[in-house]
Amino acid sequence: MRSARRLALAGLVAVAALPWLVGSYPVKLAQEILIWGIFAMSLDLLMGYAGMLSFGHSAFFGLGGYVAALALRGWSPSLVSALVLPAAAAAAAGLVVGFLSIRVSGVYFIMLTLAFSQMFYAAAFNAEWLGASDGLPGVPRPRLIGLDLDRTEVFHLYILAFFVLALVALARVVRSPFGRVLRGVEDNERRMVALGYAVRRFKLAAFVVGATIAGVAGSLEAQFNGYISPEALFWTTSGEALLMVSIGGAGTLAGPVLGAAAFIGLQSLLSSYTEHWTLILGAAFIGFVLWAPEGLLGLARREAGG
Amino acid sequence: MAQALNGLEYGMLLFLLSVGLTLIFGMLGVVNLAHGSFYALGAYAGIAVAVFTGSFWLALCVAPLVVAGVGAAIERSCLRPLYARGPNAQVLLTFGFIYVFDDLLRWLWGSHVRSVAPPAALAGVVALGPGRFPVYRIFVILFGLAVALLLWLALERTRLGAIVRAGVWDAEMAAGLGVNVARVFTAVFAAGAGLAALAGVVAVPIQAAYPGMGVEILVRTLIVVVIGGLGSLEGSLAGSLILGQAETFGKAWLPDSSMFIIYGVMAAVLLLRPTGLFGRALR
Amino acid sequence: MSDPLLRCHALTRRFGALAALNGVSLEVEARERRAIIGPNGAGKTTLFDLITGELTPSAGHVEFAGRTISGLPPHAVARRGISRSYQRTNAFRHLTAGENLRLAAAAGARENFRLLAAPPPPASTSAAVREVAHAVGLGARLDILAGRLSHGEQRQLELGIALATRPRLLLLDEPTAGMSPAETQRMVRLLAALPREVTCLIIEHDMDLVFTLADRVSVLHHGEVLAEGLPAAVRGDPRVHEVYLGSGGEA
Amino acid sequence: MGLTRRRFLRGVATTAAGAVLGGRARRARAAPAPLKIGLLLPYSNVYAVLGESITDGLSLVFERAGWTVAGRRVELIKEDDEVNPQVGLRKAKKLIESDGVDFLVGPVSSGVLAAIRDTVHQARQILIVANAGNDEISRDRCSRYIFRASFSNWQPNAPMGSWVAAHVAKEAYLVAPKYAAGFDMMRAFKETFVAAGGKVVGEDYTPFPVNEDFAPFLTKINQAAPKVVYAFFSGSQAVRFVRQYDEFGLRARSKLCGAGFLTESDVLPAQGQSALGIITGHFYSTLLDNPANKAFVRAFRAKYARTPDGFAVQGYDSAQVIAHGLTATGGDTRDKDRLLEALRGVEFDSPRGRFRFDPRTQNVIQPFIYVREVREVDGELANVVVDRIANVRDPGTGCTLPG
Repeated sequence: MRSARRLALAGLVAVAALPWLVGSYPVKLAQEILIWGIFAMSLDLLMGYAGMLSFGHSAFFGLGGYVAALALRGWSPSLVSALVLPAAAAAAAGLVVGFLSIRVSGVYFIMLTLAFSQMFYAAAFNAEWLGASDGLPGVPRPRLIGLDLDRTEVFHLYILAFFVLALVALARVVRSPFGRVLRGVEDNERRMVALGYAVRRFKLAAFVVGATIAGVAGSLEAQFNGYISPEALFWTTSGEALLMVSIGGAGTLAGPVLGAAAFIGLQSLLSSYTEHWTLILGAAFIGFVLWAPEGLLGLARREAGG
Repeated sequence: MAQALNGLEYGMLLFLLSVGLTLIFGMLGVVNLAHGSFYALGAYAGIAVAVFTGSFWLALCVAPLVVAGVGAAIERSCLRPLYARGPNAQVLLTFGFIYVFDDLLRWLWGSHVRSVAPPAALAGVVALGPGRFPVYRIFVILFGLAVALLLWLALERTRLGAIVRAGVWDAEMAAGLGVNVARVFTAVFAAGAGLAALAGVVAVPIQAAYPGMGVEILVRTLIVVVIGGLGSLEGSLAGSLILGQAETFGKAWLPDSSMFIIYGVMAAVLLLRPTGLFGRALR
Repeated sequence: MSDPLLRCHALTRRFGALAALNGVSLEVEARERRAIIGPNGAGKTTLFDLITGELTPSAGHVEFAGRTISGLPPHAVARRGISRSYQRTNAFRHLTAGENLRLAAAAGARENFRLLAAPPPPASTSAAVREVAHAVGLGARLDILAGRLSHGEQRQLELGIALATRPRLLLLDEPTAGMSPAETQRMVRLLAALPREVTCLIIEHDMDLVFTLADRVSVLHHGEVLAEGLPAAVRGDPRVHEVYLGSGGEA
Repeated sequence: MGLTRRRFLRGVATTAAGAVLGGRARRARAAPAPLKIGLLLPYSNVYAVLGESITDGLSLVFERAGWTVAGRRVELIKEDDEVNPQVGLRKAKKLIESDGVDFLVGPVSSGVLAAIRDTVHQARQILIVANAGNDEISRDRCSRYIFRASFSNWQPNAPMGSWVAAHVAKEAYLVAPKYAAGFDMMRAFKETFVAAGGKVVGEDYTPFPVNEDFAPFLTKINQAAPKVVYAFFSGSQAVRFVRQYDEFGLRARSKLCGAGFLTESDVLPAQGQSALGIITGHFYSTLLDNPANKAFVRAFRAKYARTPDGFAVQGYDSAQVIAHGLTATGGDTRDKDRLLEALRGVEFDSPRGRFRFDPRTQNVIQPFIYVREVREVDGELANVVVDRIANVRDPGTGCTLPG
């Protein structure tokens, strides 16, 4: 346990030092991995901890991105626009979508969440004031007291700060009594009900927390790219996050981050060498589902355990 | 009137596509996200056969068999080990196959859009009052109805059908009947894949084929199945017809919100009847 | 005695054309230990499902402590003080035995919604968990994953989970199902030692257990109450012999 | 394709070796640094065909030059944008920052172009747009670092508006997919069509990116019975629309006209006989009778064993822009202002005619918009030129480039 924490700390320091060690492109890849890591962790709260396989998580990612883009462009380049508003919007949407979706379970839950995210997509795609199919360009980064976020290393630390915040908060949540209840729901939902747990309320709370954090990730993505488009809302965006979670290891926090790194790494590096990188990715993913359901993290543990 | 016919034809195509998905779910409890890939594979295999032999009808027979074989292989090798692990693992597995098939199709046949003309006997239009309607689309409607009828007969009147129906209700019960459940699972999955391929071949003269076609139609197919109720033949038919009409009239009369309509219909159905129109509460 | 703790009033549950339960009325006094017996398919488990709200009755209703509970969602019924164990072990397989018990004990605790609360100490250090674990004989096995326990231990855990919610009414569905004679003996001792404050309704096939533990016995047959009374009286009832004891040989 | 990949891999190997053997590489600096060209195009997904076509056209130019331009060895670095703005942006950053490309060429999708525009502009990265036609890039979002060697959406459609009104009929029904390019193109057509006395009797925007069935729209068109249907579709949707249009028997009733992409060579074979008689406006046709085109078609056929399309010309011209610009600076890419000036001044014989940029927008001035009709030529379908409109330049409203 302690050694794991030490390892994580060392990793964080190394990531923080990246802008001073490597070129600007690897740094940006690292930033993207951190952002998608936050997104994947937020999905894992639903998927790995509460047993809710959502194909609609992209709705909150995209919503956070759009709200941040609108607020940063049109209102004020402040932390309120970059953090508070996107998180609040995603939480509110999560409450509504979650309330309606949690009434059903299993496959129907998957489909209903997917339908909701597609509705968000259709809405953005059809809205002229949201830039329709082309999305919203020219999203400025917020101004924080004396910090120039347009400088790569400052922005890097800014993203890292959010990442650490999300990680610490989620680590706290999953270890709290609430997190234990979620574990119980994931393990045996029917029994939890029989024991007297108002399971839907716990699931809804988890759904809203996940949505909120996804909204923050979406906001960071919009700031990172200076741009947000309807693709962020599309269901395959949720699918990619699901891949990340499964490849890395569901039901852990390090897993999704590892998965994000693997996915983005593969997508960015492999695709330079072969047009058939999706085949390799798909095959690798199938392999994980079949033979290593605990993901990369599970493999590492198995290795370490001998 | 003309639009209703359009909706019917589109609905029939959706039915051909969705019925396999719903059968697979009903029997195996698997939501096969790679179903669209079977559809695309069927379309390409159909084109290959049609071009090679010059016969659309032969393509309609051969391609589904080929794809059914692929389906059987996937079920045996990849899905079978996962039955014990619950639905999420299966959904994820079939999601992975989307990526694999998407790329394989491109590798085998390139990225160009391909198509074949409908057979000469079905070319042309017929006058219907003031409007005109393509003969081929009438064929699609009739073909869809015929498949629906055949499937219904097969499920209601044959021993295999009885087993499948029993399996839909309770796999353990089916096992109790002394049935080799594993073999039935493989057969049903193969049949579902073959039906998707059949839809692919039928669709080619109207829709053409390209590698991304499977993913594009997947979401609609899932919506049909969910509206109708997973695992139900009647539900799949009803869902297809509803969605066919909703989408056709939506496009024609409410083009600005046509993208919402199908999702709206689905959300409404699920909120009112959480297991779809013909679904059961179990699972 | 005052009003009964549990009153089932003309409970009926149909599945399609089949009536699994047909007009069953039943009253259980507080502190009573009632056994429900009957051949397979008599509707015993359906009766439990109707009491706990996992199924809704087609007709009739259930009263608990003087108030109607039919129509409440299952978790609300559980919060009223009804707990059940299952015929097939239904524990949290991937959690430790201790964690299983703590989840059960913590149902309804307010702190469950404190998302950022500090992580609780290990379950094995909790007094409530230790007490229940001791009562069901799992005191030394708290750190083992539930899925790794032996069959007998899993049945003990099943009982422990049901008990840990501190119920007023405990519904036990075949607590000794699939146990070896030795394990069964152990389970009988555990059940006999349960505090009298916990009213029990026990579905059981093991007649020795029934006659050792139960104050009264109800016999279900084809979804209806065939006979009810003291164990000795039921044992002597020729109808019961005919439908159950005579044909059975299950004990 | 394979060749460029291998070339690319060799390029990577040499750079890596250079990094390891730092000293020796520096001594060898006598030879100029390679000219790095980053291709940001779809190599998977629906538009992979266009990505390949553009790459092939571009490779042809450099192949002919022995992969050396103005003394610098040409190195292509291909990145797949997957037609996804997010991915495109990431790959663009990779090409700009990690590979340090001298020129960025691409993208196909207007969504990707909209996404990368600011990043490209801020990085002062020279981008040669090889397809995406968003009008805004020649209007209020133009940039002195962005040149467009393909077209703006306005360009093929505005001339068609007046041409259709004058030569076909004055009563048209418009159909296009519901996204930015569809709106751009229909707006341009309407502008000149209405000005020429035409009347729009109906207008439909179809779901995008996914639309399997055009039947509802075709039924509406059938009921409206317009003299002309003017459409823009591309890729799979072009095949579906044209086939279903014929299937519903509309070909005999309403003349189908449209933007050139409707019947480009990427979709024509799959459309088959259904495409016969369709009239489209485009900056190119394979059948153009000029020496540059003849040479281009011959070389392209010899190398790739297929007929080139407009997309190949876009790649071909993008490469020529780079080659001519670089020759003008003597191979220097360090002095950005000088290079930009040189690029603004390039002029050469393209297969489509005399190629030059509009200095106000840095968008190509189409030498001609050709009005083409699909006919059968030697047993093969082809876009036969029936008329042409000269010097079509985008209005460039809102673009404030000096010039």
